[in-house]
Amino acid sequence: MQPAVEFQHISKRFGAVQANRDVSFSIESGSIHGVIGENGAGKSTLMSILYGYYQADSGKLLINGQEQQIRNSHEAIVSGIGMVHQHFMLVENMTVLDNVMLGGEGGFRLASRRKEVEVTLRDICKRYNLEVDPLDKIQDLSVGVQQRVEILKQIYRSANILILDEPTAVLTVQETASLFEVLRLFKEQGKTIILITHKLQEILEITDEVTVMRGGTVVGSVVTAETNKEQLAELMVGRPIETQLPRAAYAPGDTVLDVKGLNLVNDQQVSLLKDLNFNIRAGEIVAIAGVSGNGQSELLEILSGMRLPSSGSITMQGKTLPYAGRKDADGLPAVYRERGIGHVPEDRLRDAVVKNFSVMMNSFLGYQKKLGKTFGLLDYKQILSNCNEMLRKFDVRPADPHLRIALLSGGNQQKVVMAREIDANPKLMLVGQPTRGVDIGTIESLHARLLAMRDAGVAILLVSVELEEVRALADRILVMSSGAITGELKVEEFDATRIGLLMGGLHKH
Amino acid sequence: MMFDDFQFSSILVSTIRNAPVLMFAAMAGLFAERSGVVDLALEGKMLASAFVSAAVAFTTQNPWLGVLAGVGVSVLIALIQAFVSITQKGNQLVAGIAINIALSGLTFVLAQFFFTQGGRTPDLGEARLFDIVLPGSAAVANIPFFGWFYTKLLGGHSVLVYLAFGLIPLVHWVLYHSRFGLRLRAVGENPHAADAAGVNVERTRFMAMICAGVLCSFSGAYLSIVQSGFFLRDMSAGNGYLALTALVFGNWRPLQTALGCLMFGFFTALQVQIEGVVFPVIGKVPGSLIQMIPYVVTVIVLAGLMAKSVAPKAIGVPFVKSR
Amino acid sequence: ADPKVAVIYDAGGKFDKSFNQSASEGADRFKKETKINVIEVQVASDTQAEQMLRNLARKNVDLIAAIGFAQAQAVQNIAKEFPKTKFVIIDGVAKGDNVNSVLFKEQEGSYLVGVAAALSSKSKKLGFVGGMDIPLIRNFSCGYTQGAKATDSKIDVVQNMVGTTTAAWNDPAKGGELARAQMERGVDVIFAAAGGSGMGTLQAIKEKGKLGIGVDSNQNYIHPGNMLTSMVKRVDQVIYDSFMEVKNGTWKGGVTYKGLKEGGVDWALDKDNRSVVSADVEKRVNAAKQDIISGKIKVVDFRDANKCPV
Amino acid sequence: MNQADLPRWASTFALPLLNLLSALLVAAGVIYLLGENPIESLQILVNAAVLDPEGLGYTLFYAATFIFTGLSVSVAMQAGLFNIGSEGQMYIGGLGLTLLILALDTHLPGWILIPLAIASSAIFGAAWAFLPGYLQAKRGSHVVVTTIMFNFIAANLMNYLIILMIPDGQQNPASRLFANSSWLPKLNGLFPILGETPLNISFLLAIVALVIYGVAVWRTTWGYQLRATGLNQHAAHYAGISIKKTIIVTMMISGALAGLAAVNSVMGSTHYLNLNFPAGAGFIGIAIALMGRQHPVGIFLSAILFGALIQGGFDLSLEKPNIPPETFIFIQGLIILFCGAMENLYAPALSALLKRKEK
Ligand SMILES: Nc1ncnc2c1ncn2[C@@H]1O[C@H](COP(=O)(O)OP(=O)(O)OP(=O)(O)O)[C@@H](O)[C@H]1O
Ligand SMILES: Nc1ncnc2c1ncn2[C@@H]1O[C@H](COP(=O)(O)OP(=O)(O)OP(=O)(O)O)[C@@H](O)[C@H]1O
Ligand SMILES: [Mg+2]
Ligand SMILES: [Mg+2]
Repeated sequence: MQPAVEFQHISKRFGAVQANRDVSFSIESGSIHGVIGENGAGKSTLMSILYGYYQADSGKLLINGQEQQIRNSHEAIVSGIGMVHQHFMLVENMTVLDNVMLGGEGGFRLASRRKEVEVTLRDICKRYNLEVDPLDKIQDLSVGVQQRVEILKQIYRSANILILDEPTAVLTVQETASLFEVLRLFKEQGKTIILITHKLQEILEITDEVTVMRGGTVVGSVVTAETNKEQLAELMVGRPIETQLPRAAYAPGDTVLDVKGLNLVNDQQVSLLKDLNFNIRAGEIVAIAGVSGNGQSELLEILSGMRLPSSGSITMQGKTLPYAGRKDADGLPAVYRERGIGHVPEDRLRDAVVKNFSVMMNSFLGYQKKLGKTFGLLDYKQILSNCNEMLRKFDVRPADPHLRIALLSGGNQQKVVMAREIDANPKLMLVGQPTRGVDIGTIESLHARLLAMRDAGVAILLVSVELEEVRALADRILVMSSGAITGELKVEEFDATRIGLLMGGLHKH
Repeated sequence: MMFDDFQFSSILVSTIRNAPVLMFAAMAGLFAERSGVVDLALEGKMLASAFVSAAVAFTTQNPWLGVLAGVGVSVLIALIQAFVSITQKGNQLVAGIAINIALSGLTFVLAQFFFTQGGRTPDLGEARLFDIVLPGSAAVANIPFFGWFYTKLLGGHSVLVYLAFGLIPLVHWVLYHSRFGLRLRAVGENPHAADAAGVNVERTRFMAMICAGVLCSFSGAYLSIVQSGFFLRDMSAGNGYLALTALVFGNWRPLQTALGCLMFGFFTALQVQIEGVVFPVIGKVPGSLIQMIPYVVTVIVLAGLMAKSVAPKAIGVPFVKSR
Repeated sequence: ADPKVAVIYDAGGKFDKSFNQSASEGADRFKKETKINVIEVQVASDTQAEQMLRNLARKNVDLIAAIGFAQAQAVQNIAKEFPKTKFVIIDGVAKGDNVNSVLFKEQEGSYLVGVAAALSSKSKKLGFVGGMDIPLIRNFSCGYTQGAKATDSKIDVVQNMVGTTTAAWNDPAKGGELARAQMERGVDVIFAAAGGSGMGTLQAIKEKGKLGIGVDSNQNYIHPGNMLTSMVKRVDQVIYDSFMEVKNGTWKGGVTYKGLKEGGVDWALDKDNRSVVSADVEKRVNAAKQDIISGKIKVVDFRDANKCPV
Repeated sequence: MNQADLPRWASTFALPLLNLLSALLVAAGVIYLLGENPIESLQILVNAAVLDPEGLGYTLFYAATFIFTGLSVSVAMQAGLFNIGSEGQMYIGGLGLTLLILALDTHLPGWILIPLAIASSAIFGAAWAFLPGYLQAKRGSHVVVTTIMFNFIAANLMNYLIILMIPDGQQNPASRLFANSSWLPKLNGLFPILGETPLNISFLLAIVALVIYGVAVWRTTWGYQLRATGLNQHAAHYAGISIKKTIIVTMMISGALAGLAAVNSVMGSTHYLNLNFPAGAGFIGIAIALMGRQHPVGIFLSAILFGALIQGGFDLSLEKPNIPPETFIFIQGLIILFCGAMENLYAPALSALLKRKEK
């Protein structure tokens, strides 16, 4: 049988970066094909070329055996290619229905078609077991549901070749499982699926074949059934990966953070956080596990001073953190940072970096007032050497302090943020989804950093939806559901099933 | 007492006459801005079409040809603006301001060159657009209230006035119930999503700019061949900026934006009436202070009632397929 | 040898349908009759006025006529710097023996058109549309009101200004809108003293078949049949006379007031408004004119105390 | 394809120059159509604006005002605020210095009066910008709209106030002439070659302001916070920067700079306050900020360019009556369009050309 997609000698360059170099491989029709590789390996670029978003500098694309020029997404769609992007491509202030119709409206007047499409969508949802209301607005939906909308779009358009770029990065275990159900159904229908992910477990679970990329080139294609995690990891990173990182014995010190009776009610009078009580001691990592959207983000925002709680007390090393009497949190994060709180936020592109600043200018964001100055002026020489030091320590690639940070891959941006926060020597470190979208090599090094901090006596609050990560790092685990803590367990008692139930809010302790 | 003597009636009629200039321009801005292109050049397009409409209407002695020519030139400028802001990915604010400045100069130079009347076109005389008299006006003119309502409020306006009001539901429909409107909004909100869905972002924005050009031209034509009967340098007198204000005020939605335009029209009418009136206690308020009213009211309304207006998310950002 | 003469228009420009335009008409007449060239320039700001005055004075221009009060201070500065050059300033006062400051008694001409308006109005409601709210324009409206009220004390005068920036002189749409609003309130005669905006006013008046009054130059020709009259301010005459005086060597400095008596202001009666002005109106307006000239009627100058008596 | 591919000399000098030439080419076409010789016209223009020392003096005089309004718009832009209100703020700044001078010019010597008056213009300008800034920060009211409104309000207010200031017996809606003590020292004392121009120490003040601006924005923590706020408010908030304070303070600084723009013409040239003295300088400031890319050198060069256009165009229209002064308004617009918004027009061609040479 003919391969569904064949890449022949594809090369693509962005300025100084060679994102794809002479990439050639093919994807069997009706198979699920995994693509893995480090951050910046060129996976997304290659897929964007297939989807017509970028044009290859050289090389050929064969779809179902025919050479094809795909100059834009419209042409890709016409060729039966669908893509679910790393960042969702949804218009937030429009309904699911309108998002699905967009680009394939079928006529100038929408009114009559809207009814038809709505019926079709409800039907699809039933068939594929996807829970989505076509009349909901995207901005009101959780990430998981938004993901379903992306899938729904592709089903509606009956894409035959479906590209999924890190679809599971933001999904829970259950959501991932149901996504895979849908993908298997697709495969049964003879559709071809290309899946990019950083989670090797998933590759092994669902793909038929896997292609590994490094530095823009293909370093190998293997049949999934004939490989294992360790081999894939080594192919990817070029060296063996430690799965069990060394850590000192659990010996927590004084209480660093003490949270009592914390509540948050939003403008719509919805209670987002309900009477939270917990503490974190020096030298321990407390992880908050839970399905995203259950209050973890809000908790991190409050503890970092980015948002005001409605009531409750936060005590840091015996002194309360001020928030009372304020109308809003404008400028508050500076006060909290001053008290020794470091923060690696969940949404790094939105909150943690200024995209149009260079890496160097981002290397002190939040600590701008603490910089050494000569005659009241910023000392760029010192900033630069400090930044170079960070880049070196954290192996940021490329290690160019003058590059716009937006041009770094996600994993490398994350390293810069982490480096900056660690460099400030915080007493308490708040870390949200530190390895979302990050390759395993980098995950290893970021985890090692966090553990080293813990061993050095820093109190760490980790928010993660990855149970693997929680297990690898945490000393204690708090499970959150609907804004409340539904359970606490030590890492020795780790039990995925029990945690899953707690995350569903089923067990009260 | 005849209703006609009641001053409020005159304020209402005056409001209806004042609003179309702003309404056309604001709707033009709505198309451009909902598609993600900031349109600071309303003023310039208005001025250009005011000049060309008047010049052509005068030369051919046909107002309709004037309107048509105005549409042509306004669309041409919109296309230049689109080329700069969309194709060249230039700074949209700069492009807008540059176009305004350039046309303020060019319309004068051309008017002077062709007509040598100091940057003015000759009086259009019969070549102006006539006011529509509704059938049976004469018969009902003397019936209290209804006569006024039928002949003055409903009737007695130029075609362009009816067009302006007719545009409100039309624009609403196009924006929310047509394929073009859906693509337009998508492109202005999240062009990357629209692109991924197979919509040609640049083409959609270009089409939006053409719509903006067409609509804005009516604003200029209304100024020169309906309201004034000739073109005069800089006769747009800041109305393009005021229209943008109405657009922000109306949260980039057709109905609310039209309301904003009517509000400006109303306050202008009101201010005309209270100039020179002796108020109890304060006495006569100086004219220059009365002229402030619409602006002060706008600020108060913006600050108080509708604090947060939400602009289309991608507004002002050229679409670049990159990080 | 022929004298070198120049006119400097202010920001309104040569074609402002107001005093600049009137001045240019005077210059044209001088050019045509004497075949002597007149340098004509326009300045956009007070700084440029000074620059241009100095520039021309250096080029040994004999007489420089500066149009508009905005140039008064600049003329005073440059007149001091170039005592041999002669200057005329219109609508403003500048000190110096080599300066002739020409002021018009707009109130007197306006009084006459006020009388004509009061007599011609059926509704007994008159309108006034001014460009900007400045004392000069107030003086027009004040004289107009005095004339109207003196004719019929029950007359109402509604007054509106177009705006507060220089854009107010170029906003015919607003000028027209003000007229329409006034007419809807019953006004049937409107005096437009608003430069280019006034064109919009007169246009609106014509549409409604009411009467308008022009300003500065004789504007009766604009809408014959709908123009009651015009309040002419003979800037053209002053410019023409000044140039001729320089040519003939009779030019003198000082402050000159140009009222009805001096022929500096007047009302206009010609073929275009003949049909509109009845014999009675003509008689009574001319009677008022005689009374003002003879001193029997004193028209208050608004600018004396920044106050209008009526 | 994009500028980053080009060597620095090409993107900072060659491209702007090509764009300027394109604008002039279009302008030349229009001048030709008006029946004049474009080359000769350009010669006259350059002569009058740059080569003639006195003309140069005027060019620099106008540029001084534009530098301040350009800075005013630029500093707001750094914080992501589009201040269209510089015109009104400049107007009110003029009011500030005038009130102070009218009250004190008969009592105080110049060396006290002048600094006080300058400070007063800045304070008034800042105060006028405070409310739009405050409303943006606290109520989210669009600063673009409120500043446009404040321009109108300022014009109305000034119209009302200036009429109250007219001295007895005067026609001109302007204040009385200031006493000599408040007149800014002219620079032609230092450089006699410049002749009788109003060029005064506020030009030097403008240069100082440019330097302070450059240092403050790129070399201080404050500037860093300003730019972070302008580029990403979420990240700025995360970084502990008070967005509201930044917005309000920036708007006030922007207003103060616009207010200072009044010093040049009112205290340096006319020596009285008159109606409409800003004459659009606030709006030209927008063009200058955009064209100069909010960079001190760019602002300086753009301000000089606009000053030269005004001065050269003024002289040219005197010598060539067929070219009305309004032609230069058109040319200004063209230059802004080509240099400010089409910076990439020639980038692909230039980069292709350079590549070919390399091979
Ligand atoms: N538009 C662009 N402009 C400049 N450089 C780019 C652009 N897009 C990608 N790159 C660079 O190209 C390289 C490949 O990026 P790409 O996004 O394809 O990597 P990836 O394998 O998808 O990484 P990740 O796992 O982080 O998603 C990276 O070095 C990236 O910085
Ligand atoms: N990619 C696009 N971006 C913007 N407008 C488009 C695009 N494709 C088509 N249009 C416009 O949509 C209209 C119909 O074109 P076309 O048939 O290609 O669209 P379609 O997506 O196939 O829609 P339909 O479902 O009606 O067939 C035309 O007016 C065309 O200009
Ligand atoms: Mg990727
Ligand atoms: Mg089709």
